[in-house]
Amino acid sequence: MTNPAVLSVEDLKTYFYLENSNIAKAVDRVNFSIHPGETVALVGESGSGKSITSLSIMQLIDKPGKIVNGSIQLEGRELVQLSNRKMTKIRGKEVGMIFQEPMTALNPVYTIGNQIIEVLRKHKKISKKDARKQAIELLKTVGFPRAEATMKEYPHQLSGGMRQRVMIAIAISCEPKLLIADEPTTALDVTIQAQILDLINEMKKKFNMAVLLITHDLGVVAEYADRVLVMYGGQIVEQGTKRQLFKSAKHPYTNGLLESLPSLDQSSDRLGTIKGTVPAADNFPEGCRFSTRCPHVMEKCIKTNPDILSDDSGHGVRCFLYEEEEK
Amino acid sequence: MTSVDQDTLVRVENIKKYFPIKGGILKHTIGHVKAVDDVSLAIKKGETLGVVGESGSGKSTLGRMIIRLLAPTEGKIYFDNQDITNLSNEKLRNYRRDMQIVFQDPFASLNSKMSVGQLIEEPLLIQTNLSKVERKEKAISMLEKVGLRADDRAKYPHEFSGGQRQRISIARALAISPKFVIGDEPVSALDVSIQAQVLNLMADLQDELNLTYLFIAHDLSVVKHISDRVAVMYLGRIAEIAPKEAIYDNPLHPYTQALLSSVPITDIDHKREKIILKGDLPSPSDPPSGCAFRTRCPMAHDRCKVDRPELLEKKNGHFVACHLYDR
Amino acid sequence: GNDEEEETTADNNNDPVETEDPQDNEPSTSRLTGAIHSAPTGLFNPIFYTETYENNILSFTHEALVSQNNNLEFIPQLAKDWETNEDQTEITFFLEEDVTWHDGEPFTAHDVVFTYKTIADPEYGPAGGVRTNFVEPLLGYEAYSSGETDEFVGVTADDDHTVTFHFEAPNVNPLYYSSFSIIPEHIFSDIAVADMPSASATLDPGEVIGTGPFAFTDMVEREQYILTSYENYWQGQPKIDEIVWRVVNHSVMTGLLQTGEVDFIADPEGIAAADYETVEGFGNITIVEQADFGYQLMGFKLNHRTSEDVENGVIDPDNWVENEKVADPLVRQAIAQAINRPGFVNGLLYGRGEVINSPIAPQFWAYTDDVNQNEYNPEAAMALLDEAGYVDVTGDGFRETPDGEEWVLNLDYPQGNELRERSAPIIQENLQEVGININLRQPKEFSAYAEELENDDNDMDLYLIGWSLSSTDPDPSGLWNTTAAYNFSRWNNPESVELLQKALAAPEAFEQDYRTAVYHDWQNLFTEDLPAVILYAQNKLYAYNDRLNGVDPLPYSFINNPHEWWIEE
Amino acid sequence: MQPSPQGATEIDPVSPQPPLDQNARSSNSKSPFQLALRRFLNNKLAVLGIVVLLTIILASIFAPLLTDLDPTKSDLMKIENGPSSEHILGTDGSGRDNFARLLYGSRISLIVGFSAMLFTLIIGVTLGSISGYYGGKVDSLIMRFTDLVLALPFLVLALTIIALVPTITTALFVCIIALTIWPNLTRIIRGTFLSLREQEFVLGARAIGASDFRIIFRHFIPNAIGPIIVNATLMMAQMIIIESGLSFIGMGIPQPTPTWGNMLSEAQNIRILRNHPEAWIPPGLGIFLTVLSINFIGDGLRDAFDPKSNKR
Amino acid sequence: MYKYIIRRILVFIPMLFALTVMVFALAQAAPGDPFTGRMLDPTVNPEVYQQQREALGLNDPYPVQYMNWMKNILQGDFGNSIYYNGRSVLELISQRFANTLYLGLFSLTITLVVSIPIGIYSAKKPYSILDYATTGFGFLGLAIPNFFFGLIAIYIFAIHFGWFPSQGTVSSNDVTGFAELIDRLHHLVLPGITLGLAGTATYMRYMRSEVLDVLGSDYIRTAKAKGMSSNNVLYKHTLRNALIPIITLMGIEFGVLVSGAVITEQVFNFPGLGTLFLQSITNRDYPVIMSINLLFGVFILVGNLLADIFYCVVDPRIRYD
Ligand SMILES: Nc1ncnc2c1ncn2[C@@H]1O[C@H](COP(=O)(O)OP(=O)(O)OP(=O)(O)O)[C@@H](O)[C@H]1O
Ligand SMILES: Nc1ncnc2c1ncn2[C@@H]1O[C@H](COP(=O)(O)OP(=O)(O)OP(=O)(O)O)[C@@H](O)[C@H]1O
Ligand SMILES: [Mg+2]
Ligand SMILES: [Mg+2]
Repeated sequence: MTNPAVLSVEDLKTYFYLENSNIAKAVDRVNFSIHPGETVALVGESGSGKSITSLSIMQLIDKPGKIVNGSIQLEGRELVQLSNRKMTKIRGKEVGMIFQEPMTALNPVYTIGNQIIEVLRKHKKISKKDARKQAIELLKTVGFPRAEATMKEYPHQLSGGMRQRVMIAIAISCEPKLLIADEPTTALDVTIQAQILDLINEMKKKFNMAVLLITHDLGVVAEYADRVLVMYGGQIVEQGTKRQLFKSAKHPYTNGLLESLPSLDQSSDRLGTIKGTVPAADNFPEGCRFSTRCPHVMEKCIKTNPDILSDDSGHGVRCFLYEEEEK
Repeated sequence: MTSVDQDTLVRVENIKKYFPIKGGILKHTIGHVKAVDDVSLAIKKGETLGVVGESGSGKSTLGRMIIRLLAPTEGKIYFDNQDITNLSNEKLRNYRRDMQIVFQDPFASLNSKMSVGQLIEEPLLIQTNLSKVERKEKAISMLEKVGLRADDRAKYPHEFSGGQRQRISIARALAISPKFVIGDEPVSALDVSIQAQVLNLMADLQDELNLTYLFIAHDLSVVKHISDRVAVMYLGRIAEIAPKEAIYDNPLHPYTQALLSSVPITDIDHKREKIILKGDLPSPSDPPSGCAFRTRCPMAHDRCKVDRPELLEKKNGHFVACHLYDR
Repeated sequence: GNDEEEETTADNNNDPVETEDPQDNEPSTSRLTGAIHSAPTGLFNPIFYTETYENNILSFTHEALVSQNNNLEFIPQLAKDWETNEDQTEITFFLEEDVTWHDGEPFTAHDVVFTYKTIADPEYGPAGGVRTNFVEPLLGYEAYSSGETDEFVGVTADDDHTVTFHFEAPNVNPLYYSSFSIIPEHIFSDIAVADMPSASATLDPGEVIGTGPFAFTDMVEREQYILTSYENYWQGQPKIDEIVWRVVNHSVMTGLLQTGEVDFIADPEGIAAADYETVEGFGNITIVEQADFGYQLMGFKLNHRTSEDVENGVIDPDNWVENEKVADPLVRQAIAQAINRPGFVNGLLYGRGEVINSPIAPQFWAYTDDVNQNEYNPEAAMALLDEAGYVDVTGDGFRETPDGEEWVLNLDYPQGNELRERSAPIIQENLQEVGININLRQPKEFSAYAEELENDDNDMDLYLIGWSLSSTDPDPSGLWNTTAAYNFSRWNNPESVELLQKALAAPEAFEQDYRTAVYHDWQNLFTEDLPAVILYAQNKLYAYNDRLNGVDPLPYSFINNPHEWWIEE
Repeated sequence: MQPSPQGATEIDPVSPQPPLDQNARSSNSKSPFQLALRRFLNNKLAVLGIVVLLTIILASIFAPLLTDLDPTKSDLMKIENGPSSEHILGTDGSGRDNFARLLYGSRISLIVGFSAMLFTLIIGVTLGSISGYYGGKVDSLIMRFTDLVLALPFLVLALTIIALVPTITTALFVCIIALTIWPNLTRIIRGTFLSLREQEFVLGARAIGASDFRIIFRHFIPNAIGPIIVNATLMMAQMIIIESGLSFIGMGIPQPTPTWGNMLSEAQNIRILRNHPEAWIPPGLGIFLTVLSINFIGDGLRDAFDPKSNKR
Repeated sequence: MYKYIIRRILVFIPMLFALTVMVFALAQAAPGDPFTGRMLDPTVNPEVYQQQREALGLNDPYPVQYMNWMKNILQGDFGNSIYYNGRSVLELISQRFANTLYLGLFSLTITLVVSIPIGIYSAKKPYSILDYATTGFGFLGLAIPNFFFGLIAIYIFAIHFGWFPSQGTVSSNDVTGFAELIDRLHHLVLPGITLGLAGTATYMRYMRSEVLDVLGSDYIRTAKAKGMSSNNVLYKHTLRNALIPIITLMGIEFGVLVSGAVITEQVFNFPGLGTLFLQSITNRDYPVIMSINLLFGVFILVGNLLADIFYCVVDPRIRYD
């Protein structure tokens, strides 16, 4: 991976200033980068800050949220502080995005065609006719054999999987450098999930995109990602290649997750568990975010939050256990 | 499957549930959603039958019919060798102590206006003659059994996380010591680490209280983890039913095979050949003729269009409804 | 689009004055604006209209053979002279000869005959006409109106300009019966009586034809009614070109008067007494104050009809049931004396009214004030009650009947007249002060109340009502004769019946002095026997902008000789 | 699987970590109603509404202490007088004390508003819950009837009925209003019930064998009470406005009963409007403040019961 | 969708029938008739009225009266007003109908033109000064009785300043063409605003919350992620969705508008259906009362029908079959 990163996120902090004057540190000191043709998976439980990270990249954080710190560079261009007008030229064009809920992510009152043509015309400045042609092509690409007819249909006339295909068509319509897929298959059945993920993979190859795949399903990570970022409590607690993660996970949280997963291939009587629940974003423990649930918790974990430390292979972990080890 | 079997707790024969579709100018019935279409199965005492299938395949409807929350359109339901198909609501009330259900959505399945104590005591109040003090004691013991604390009694559902609520649901369902519990996707809405907690809890309680489970899920690994036998549903029918080892190691039905291969697994060394199904689940109001799966089946042949395959025993306890195995 | 609209406007207005561009209204058009607070129902036909608002238009457009002057004497209008025969069974009118209808046709005696014949027509009542009392005493009315004959002999034309009215019996007041407004025969003769109310000649401006100084030429229905001077008016062309009636909510009337958007406010309501000072303060407004032909009263239900009679619509004094509660005349007088009538006039009416005692309008020659006054005097009232045996024996502050039984009088009153509604609770207070227990009922919606008053098989003891009277003759029998439908008190006094008959009996009654004397006797009887307490007579307050000149209101109408009105800019 | 007696205890007890909901952080837990109350009390406008409304209610209750004058007693010597030491707001066209009428009028206006609301509520809850709970034929019957009544504009229907009765008393007035305006509330309650019917917790209650009665009273009503209270509150404000409107056109509660509407209808005349602001501003302000504060309270309640809504 | 519309119309017919029965029953339940109030004219012989009652069939049994009434209505004859001396009800109504329609349309236009943009703006900038002002106005508009607002408006703008006429619909019949239009609009200003006040407040609040709701929805996030400009997001994606519930609201608010018109017309002496109705109520003029009730009823039903149809036109999710 010698080519420069498509996206590099440095020290990103996105906080929510709540009404009761609490601060929800939804994303806190997050660093990562993605290279062309690479699928990076962002995994973590609900509320760990995955979506906020992706929306921060898109500069779509609304009040009361705010990017308080950090830099997000898309091919070297700084996105934080970019004016909204300039951002509209990047969204949809250089970064495409797919959301979790296919049922609600498309505007119910406009036809599929309208919603695809719209984005094509906005970014490509082409005639309506050409846009229509391209839209039909796109629909065919994502697997609509009757693309012409589909153009005239409304979202509610399509099944969840089909809508997600439309979302993909929209996201890749301008051949973006980066595709962010925020839990694209969570709401879908497994057989449809397989179709969609394969499609994303195919598109990634076709356009040599970088893909940020957000999911909480470790199986999906194992099958589709190249590299993995594990998030917990707004922070990345472990990152590395897929192999590093699944074969030699270091962080107690990652380990806990892997153990708690019922598996298809091996039978086990009992699942491993992580005790307790994910703390709320405005009520993180003072020290290590995982300290309240960690089986290996130490005194200093409660007071101080460890930094993420990477080894030479790029396998990083945010845990004092390994700090000790290295020393 | 008609013989009286002392080991069998629940038996359904040829049950169907057709929901009328109202339409036309006068809002008359213009068709039916065949949510469950001719299903027969039996559940032995103490065993866990897992039911998997895509969304809309009729899993919940089947479950709800078995405990008579829904009246079947056709067919018979036996509980403890008693025919409960046509019992009035009054008479059913006596059976309700023996069968319970835990729902998917931990937020919608508890009345948010009742305290946890009230919620758990409500079935006791209705089904038993226990005194107030006894009910309270029972509620406390149930809370402790599911891993909550006695003083949680005074709290309200909104004060708990999803996993904890699901525990409350379980405590409520088990308070009157039922023999049979249906879990209608009880862990689908939970994060993996929490899901593991609930799965373990359910398994432990089954052992402790000698429960019989019908466990509905769409996640094959979860079903595999908890079940003794597994039924695979497709469009209101059972495609295949067998002990779990048989299903997972040697699936016979092409649909089961595709389903299994679609599940992403965490084993990154093990590359499987995926069977990606074409298209979506057809509408249960207008299922394909013959074999319901034929529209997506990679191995469909002419006969599948015409004949509806029967669910037949292929091997010991391994039933499958597919023309491939007719000979 | 514009061309078309201009064309239609031109079509509508064949009057040369109107074809001028409305944009540059030249000062030559003098226009006067009057305000009424409710719109006419739209029946601009003297023989069919029933609501007073039409009167404001018909007074300008239509005329009768005779009219009345300030002393309520009949004076010539379309008839320049008349004579009666010996026994007053006939009256012959000699008509003005150069009168023309608004459409230029000459006015003749045949129009007069036609008008009366129409009112007597069998179809007249079913078509909605209510003015049959003008033709009832005429010769041959019964036969004609019942359809027995189609020859009407009650009014005959001797020649084009002479017309004679024939009465069934000697008539003391023939001029009254001949004072009805005349409608044009040449317009209506082809229209069946039943169709007259819906005929264009009844409804539509420009089509309504009279002989008056102004023609009804235009309207914005429910908002504006426009009268234009008739240039060939027989008494000379009016000095004002146009009179506009505007329908204005009474809440803003005075405001518009002040801003000059409205020039005069006259019948039927005029301005409110409470507004007198305000309007006077405007400076440029003249207020004309004069007594009204009407009064408010509190009646005693002296008798009630039986349910059977009510059902059968019979008014038969023989079947009446006496109301013991108010049977004693002393009690009635006591009640009259306990009510602070001067207080009503000074308070509610702001002094713009009068306490009267008998039910004849003071403007009439027949009126007398020389009667039992029943002046406000609570002490005297209490003394009278004591005398009658109504004393408080239980000590609850309320008097009991001489038999010692509870004595509660039910007082009913209708909605619809603000002053009357205000007076009811005050009457209750006044009477309670002298120890009379009054059960003041909730006010009733007017027509429901009227029905109860009429079908009086109920427990009503006291009732409030107001009457407005005709200016033509003071005869009170329509309201107070024993068998009169409107005798809601069910007053049954043979002496009264006798007096009322005497006042109309020929030949003595041909002499007004004789009638005056009889009516004085009757009024005395009324105030003694007291079937009702006349509460007050309200004054009419007309207001007009000082730029309007030549105004000479009659006792009963603001509109008098409007062709002589003129505007000073 | 081996039965393991420790199975249950092995499960991690819930961490001492306080649970997710921030409201739960206080040591003693709060019922949903307490929570709603707290949210309500945190709403400044709603609290202001409560304070103002309470003041008005107290003033109406203690009217006899605040004035010795009888609101229906006329004084013919003092008609439409301006303010004086005896009549601080002057007198009306019958010489009645405006201040006394204002105080006693507030009683009638509030009672009319409240009881009309209550009566409407009774009709609405009964029909709405029957309709929403049982569905099917009963539902469509009730709903067709509701549609029918709704097919006439409220005021037109109310006026038509008012014209039917010869004498309007306060009680009758209340009934007429309630009998014409119930469909709106009925629909809302039915909707709430219908949506509750589909909720899983109701299925859950059925599964434990709860009776219809229990389901309605333990499960439906507590969950529907929020919207019901909110709508009832807002309805009361509407009733007060309606009373004044009907009084204005002379179809309300008849004089001499003092109501704010009756007092305001005297200001129909420009004379009063211009010369006697002390006669109409106070009842106008009374209506305005009452309605405003009830609306504040209603909105506060809505936010309290349904914190997600952003209706203002 | 056509099927849906046909079904709606089929449902509409029995409703209409029920409505006529209800209207008729209401009118018959009333005591008195137009003659009971009018008879108190001492110069008129009361027997005349008995004659007229008979002629009008007021003495027939109710079912006969109903059948006659219905028969006539089906032939387009709504009967004759009694108070208006037998003038055709249809004619009376049609004269005033246009006025009420103009008033209603004018006030609705003001309402929508004011409330929708303001509602949108305050949703776009929640908690801004304008938003607070909007909210304040919303509360105010709902708390002031409209007749009272009307009176004060007359006092200030018509009488004190003389800017607007306070009564009627036109200055005179002489004004034609464009000048007439201006004149009519001039007359509509005060009553229109008065009538629209409460509606404006309601729509504004509604619009604000709808727009806020929609702005928070997933597809808006999608539109933003597609790179659509803020204006496009607001006007294309948000507005149409936010307007859908407004259509339903308009269906409901129609009755409110009519009710408001009854009072507003009274204040401004505006010759519309409202004043006619009130007058007919006071005069017990059943043929008019019944016809107006029926007319309003049909209007509301048709209004709801149109709202439903329009609803299913703008919202493609609703495709009834
Ligand atoms: N609008 C908001 N206001 C306040 N807090 C917010 C808001 N949006 C998100 N958060 C907080 O940010 C945290 C991270 O949210 P995020 O949506 O990124 O989680 P996620 O990892 O995507 O979860 P999921 O798997 O459920 O989508 C949450 O815990 C939440 O408390
Ligand atoms: N009450 C009902 N009325 C009409 N149709 C219904 C009803 N309940 C369920 N259905 C239909 O029956 C079919 C089966 O539904 P069911 O809920 O049993 O599926 P499921 O397998 O449980 O799906 P999921 O995984 O989404 O829970 C679906 O097509 C659904 O739309
Ligand atoms: Mg997310
Ligand atoms: Mg289900």
